[in-house]
Amino acid sequence: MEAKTSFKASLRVSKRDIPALLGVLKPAPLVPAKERFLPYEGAKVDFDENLTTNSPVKTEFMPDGGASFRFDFAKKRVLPQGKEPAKIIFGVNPLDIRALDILDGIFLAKFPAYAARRKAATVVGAGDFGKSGASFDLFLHDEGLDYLAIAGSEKGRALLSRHKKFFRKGEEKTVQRGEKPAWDPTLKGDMEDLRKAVKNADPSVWEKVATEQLCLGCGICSYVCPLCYCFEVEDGVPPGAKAGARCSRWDSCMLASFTEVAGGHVFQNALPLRIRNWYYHKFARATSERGTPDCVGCNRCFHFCPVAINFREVLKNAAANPRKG
Amino acid sequence: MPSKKKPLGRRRARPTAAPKKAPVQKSKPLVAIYDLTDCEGCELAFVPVVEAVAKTCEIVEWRLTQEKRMDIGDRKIDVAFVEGSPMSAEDREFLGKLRERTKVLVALGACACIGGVPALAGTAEREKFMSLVYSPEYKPKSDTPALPLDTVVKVDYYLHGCPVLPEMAARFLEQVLVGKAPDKFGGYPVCLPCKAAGNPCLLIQGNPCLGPVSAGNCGAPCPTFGKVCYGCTGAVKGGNFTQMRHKLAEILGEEMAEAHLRIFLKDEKGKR
Amino acid sequence: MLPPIRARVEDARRISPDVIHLTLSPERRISDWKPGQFLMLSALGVGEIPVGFASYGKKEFDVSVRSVGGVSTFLFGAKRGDHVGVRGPFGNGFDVGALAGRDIVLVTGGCGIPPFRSFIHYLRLHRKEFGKVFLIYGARSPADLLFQAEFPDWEQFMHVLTTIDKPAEGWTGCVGFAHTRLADVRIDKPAEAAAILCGPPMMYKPAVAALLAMGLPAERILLSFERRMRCGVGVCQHCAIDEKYPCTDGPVFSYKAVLEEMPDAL
Amino acid sequence: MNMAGSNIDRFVTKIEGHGHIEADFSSSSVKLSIDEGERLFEGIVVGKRYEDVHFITPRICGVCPTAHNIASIRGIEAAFGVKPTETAIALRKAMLAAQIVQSHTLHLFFLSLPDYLGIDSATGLAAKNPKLLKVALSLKNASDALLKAIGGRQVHPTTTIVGGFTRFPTQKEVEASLKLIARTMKDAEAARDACAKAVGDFAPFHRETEYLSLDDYYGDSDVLTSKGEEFNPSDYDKNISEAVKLYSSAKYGTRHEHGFLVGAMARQINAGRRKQTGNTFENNVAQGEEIVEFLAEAQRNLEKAASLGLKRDELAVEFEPKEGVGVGALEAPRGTLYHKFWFDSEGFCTKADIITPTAQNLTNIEEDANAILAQNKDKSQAELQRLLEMLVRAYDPCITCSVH
Ligand SMILES: Cc1cc2nc3c(=O)[nH]c(=O)nc-3n(C[C@H](O)[C@H](O)[C@H](O)COP(=O)(O)OP(=O)(O)OC[C@H]3O[C@@H](n4cnc5c(N)ncnc54)[C@H](O)[C@@H]3O)c2cc1C
Ligand code: SF4
Ligand code: SF4
Ligand code: SF4
Repeated sequence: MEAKTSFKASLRVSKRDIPALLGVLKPAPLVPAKERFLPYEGAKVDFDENLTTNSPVKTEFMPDGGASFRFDFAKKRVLPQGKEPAKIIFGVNPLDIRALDILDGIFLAKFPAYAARRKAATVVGAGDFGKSGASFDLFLHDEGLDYLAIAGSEKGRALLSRHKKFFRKGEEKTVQRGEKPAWDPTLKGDMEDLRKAVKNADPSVWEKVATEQLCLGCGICSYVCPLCYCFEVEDGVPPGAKAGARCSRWDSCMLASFTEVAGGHVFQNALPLRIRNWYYHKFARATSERGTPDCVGCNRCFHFCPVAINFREVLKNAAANPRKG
Repeated sequence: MPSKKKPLGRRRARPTAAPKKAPVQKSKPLVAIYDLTDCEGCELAFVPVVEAVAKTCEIVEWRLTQEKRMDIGDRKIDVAFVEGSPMSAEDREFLGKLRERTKVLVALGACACIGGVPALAGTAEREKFMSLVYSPEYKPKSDTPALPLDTVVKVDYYLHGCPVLPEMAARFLEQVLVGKAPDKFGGYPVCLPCKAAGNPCLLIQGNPCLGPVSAGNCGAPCPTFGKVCYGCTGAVKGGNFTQMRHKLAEILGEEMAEAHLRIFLKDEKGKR
Repeated sequence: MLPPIRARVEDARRISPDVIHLTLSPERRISDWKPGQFLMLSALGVGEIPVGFASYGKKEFDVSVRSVGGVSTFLFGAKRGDHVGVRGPFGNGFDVGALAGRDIVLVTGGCGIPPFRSFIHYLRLHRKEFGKVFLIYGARSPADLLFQAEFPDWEQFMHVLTTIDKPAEGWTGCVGFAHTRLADVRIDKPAEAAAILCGPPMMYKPAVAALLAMGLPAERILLSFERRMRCGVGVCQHCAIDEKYPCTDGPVFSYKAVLEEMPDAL
Repeated sequence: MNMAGSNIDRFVTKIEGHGHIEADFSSSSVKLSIDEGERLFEGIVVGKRYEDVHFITPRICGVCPTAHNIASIRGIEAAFGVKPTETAIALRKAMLAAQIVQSHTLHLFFLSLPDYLGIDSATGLAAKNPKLLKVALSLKNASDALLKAIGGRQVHPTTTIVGGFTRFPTQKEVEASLKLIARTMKDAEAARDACAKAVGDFAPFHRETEYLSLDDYYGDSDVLTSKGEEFNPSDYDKNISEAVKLYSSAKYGTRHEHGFLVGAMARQINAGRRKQTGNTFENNVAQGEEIVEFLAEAQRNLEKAASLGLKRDELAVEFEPKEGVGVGALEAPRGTLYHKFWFDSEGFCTKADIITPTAQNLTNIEEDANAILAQNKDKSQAELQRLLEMLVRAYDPCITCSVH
């Protein structure tokens, strides 16, 4: 993957041909936006830029229950890291690609299993290239009836040359991917202001989410977020089996069990505290760690929240209500 | 001034507590499975589990598979699973005796954990229904509604589910057998596996899904297959029932919302 | 998450009704550790938990594990010759450089003592670098006071002040929570002294109050935080408090930093 | 155990649920008493919305939950006048067939066959005839997998709703299921042969009785009787009656004041595939044969569903709940099962009546038991006791079902 922001591209594929392309790709591609493709016949191929799927892209690289490493239970030995099966993830939206940039920064070095899954995957993005991050192998930039194919890595170029017949050569174009985060906090000012707003928000801001806005504490906003990556560790050994794996399970700071320690003490037992922690992680802790929030503005947390809590509104509210005294 | 003379706290020559080596266990742990009033679905779910761990333990009593009780002498049962609800004096007496000779007593399934579906008929309803279903002269065999086990004896672990999930039961049994204190179930809600499966949300579609307050150890088969969750795997730890009631009431109306919650769940106050 | 290094249990002793003391020798040498740092200790197929180093040295090291839940109960049954997994060292530990030359008060309770044992080992090797050292140690009952057999040895070069929560038969020492024994600590220049706390969550508030009252400065009251930890490398978010990760930024924080950066942590 | 001061013997039998036999050997009279606590499902569903009703009724029985689930759904559909799509019906039939295979397998290998083979338990089977145990497990696993693929879970299905399904299995899943069936077929045949061999010519008694079954197991037909009569299942209450017995928490089915038999043997007799010999032990042979028949039936229906295309828009038909009464009848593993519900205009259940196969069989079991005592006067009490226990088991009674 290439960190540059400016790319040259000349190959185009017609939207009409995408279903046929999907049919010949090997291994058979995973299409996160499948619902929008089905049935594969017909010319209507459309990637919704902001919200293509229920599942965020982390599902492929930090799956719920994915193995970190395998071990021989009887001999108490760690087994060598196996090879991950190759896969093509087709139609990843640009914001999820941006999320991948951040996830890579966090996990590639610390998490060999993540690195192995990343290495085995070919990421094909689609949508508005101007909003995309850098973590794509191939990007299909939406140009009306056609997609402009932008290769971001060797893997992407190889895919293009393997399926030449779908891509016709047009005039060469230079395209820019988004340099600055595409995320729009709806607040005036930058990420640093947002960080301060969350840090200094009055506790009543979080209480309001819990009581007036009826937050269920279900954690859906975490499961669907491409940048909620907290995990629980669980050893799995199927009964009677000799080998097992240490697995990482999804978790959410919205859950009471998240901060429970032995003996039953729960540090964040009250829901408003857990809500605060969710915002704190994304908009304060992450910003102070990396300079960008752990949010790409994909809107899933709002869209999939059963009581429709809009994080943008909550952030505005936080900025408007600094801690008193 | 390191004082050598006056000890500041009382010292005591200290034998390094506890025997150095635990006695080597020669025989396999003894496991028994019992049922009271219920549908026996949990026992069925248990068949593959038992098959998988059969080598590491000895099944000493399981009425469904044995005609005669095995004589285990006065050895204690290591792990006893009890499925179903006690409903009569006989059941209660049996449980009392079982408790005495059992090290770890496990409530298996919703009926044993919270009374299950049959507990929806409370004492008052039972009288009414009894005359509907049976004749006036009929004397019921049961003298209580379907009770959770822990109203009669102390229960060490609860394996929720209607029926209990084989994978969950297997993991549990495996853990007690290795000597690891088993997982506490109910740390995360059904919404977690539901979202991991990429499902659209039923609540948002206006259906009364109990996923947010129910333990997700079942792996969310129901929402994954488009059916609302009834919470048969028990309540999630710290579930937000107040808000769930509000949300349900929006969908079902207040009265029905309460009834819907009651089918499989005890709320945060332990009320069903 | 990197897989753990295999380590052999060289010695396993139960040192209280629910604590096991293990001596471990890893198959590959782990980096040098500082007192107050911790490692992730695991049993393959069972799970992984954070525990503090309970000794100070080179290759082999000790840990003490209290049996409280899944993994710890399993480890409580460990025997010599078993194999466990280790990952670490993690965290910042006690800043021994900054503590040099000062009087030091260690306050602990329950199963918080293991990291102090590591510090005491360090102290023995570098005794001249420090002033007076007090260990205040509270436990539920006399049987729960860990390392009692080593106290006479420790008392050669420091003060050991013990207390138990409730009166018990045969116990003639102090009764009360750990911080009450701070009254017995005699330090000449409290403003120059330092204190380190490691123990159950409820111990911190009263102990910090007492230390502040004694005149210790907030920046030299060090607190070792216990939080749920899964990865040890600042990713899993379980331990996070506001903008800090006890696993990488801590677990030892000065009270001043706590006030400034995580005011609600206690 | 002999109860003090009486000459009545009580013995417990290994069956699903809790029941025991009370035999007075001196006067050759036997009672089968059911001891399970009353669970009152017919009361519990009253006041529930229709979509909760078919989630609750499977909890009557963990051994045949699918049968209860589909029977309820069919009852509700009859009340509201709902006609599901062909695909949905095919899949329901496949589920029901898989349920019959699963239930028969469990009953035969865990409960009945050990009787004929002279061993005590399924664990005994493992020691004595591990090949047979393998057959049993293979059949159980296959039927579990089928039920899970279509119903979402192997016990207490969750995809089935009034009007159809919330989800169809994918073509891939159906293909996998079909392959699994093909692989399992020889085990089904082995099971059938094992049953026939085990029961052999074991015939300690003969007694004529009436056999009842639905012509079509899914219930789109009349109930046939071996006496040549026919009636519409929705008239079940005019044709069979249920009596409360003071010693039992289950009711006893009768017809023309006598017992009658439902289940595998009845189905085969009414379909003309089995002769009436009056020897109830043959029920176990019939069950063995049904394992093969219903596995093939599951296969046919899955093939049909696949050929219909498993289309999403055919998942479920739309309907409005309305006031009405409906009967859902079908052949559960142990015989004809009737669910009847009354609904108000908003779809809330106001009354329910459920008649399970085991309840229908209870009178016949007692009559058979008495016949055994009468026809085996030369046998010792211990032998008789054993025969009685075997008889009860041969019926494959499901006590949990009978006390619903
Ligand atoms: C920096 C640090 C140093 C520690 N040092 C020691 C020590 O030297 N000796 C000792 O006995 N204990 C120590 N603990 C506490 C020890 O980690 C817990 O007792 C242990 O994690 C309990 O795990 P379990 O599986 O036995 O318990 P369970 O109750 O089954 O816990 C469930 C899970 O929650 C997590 N968890 C529970 N309690 C804690 C906790 N207090 N801290 C972190 N995670 C927790 C664990 O990962 C555990 O797997 C330390 C904790 C921390 C954070
Ligand atoms: S919008 Fe919500 S779901 Fe999307 S990245 Fe931001 S916090 Fe996560
Ligand atoms: S469908 Fe139910 S379980 Fe799934 S996310 Fe929505 S509320 Fe949670
Ligand atoms: S989703 Fe709900 S109803 Fe379904 S199995 Fe899980 S807990 Fe039970």
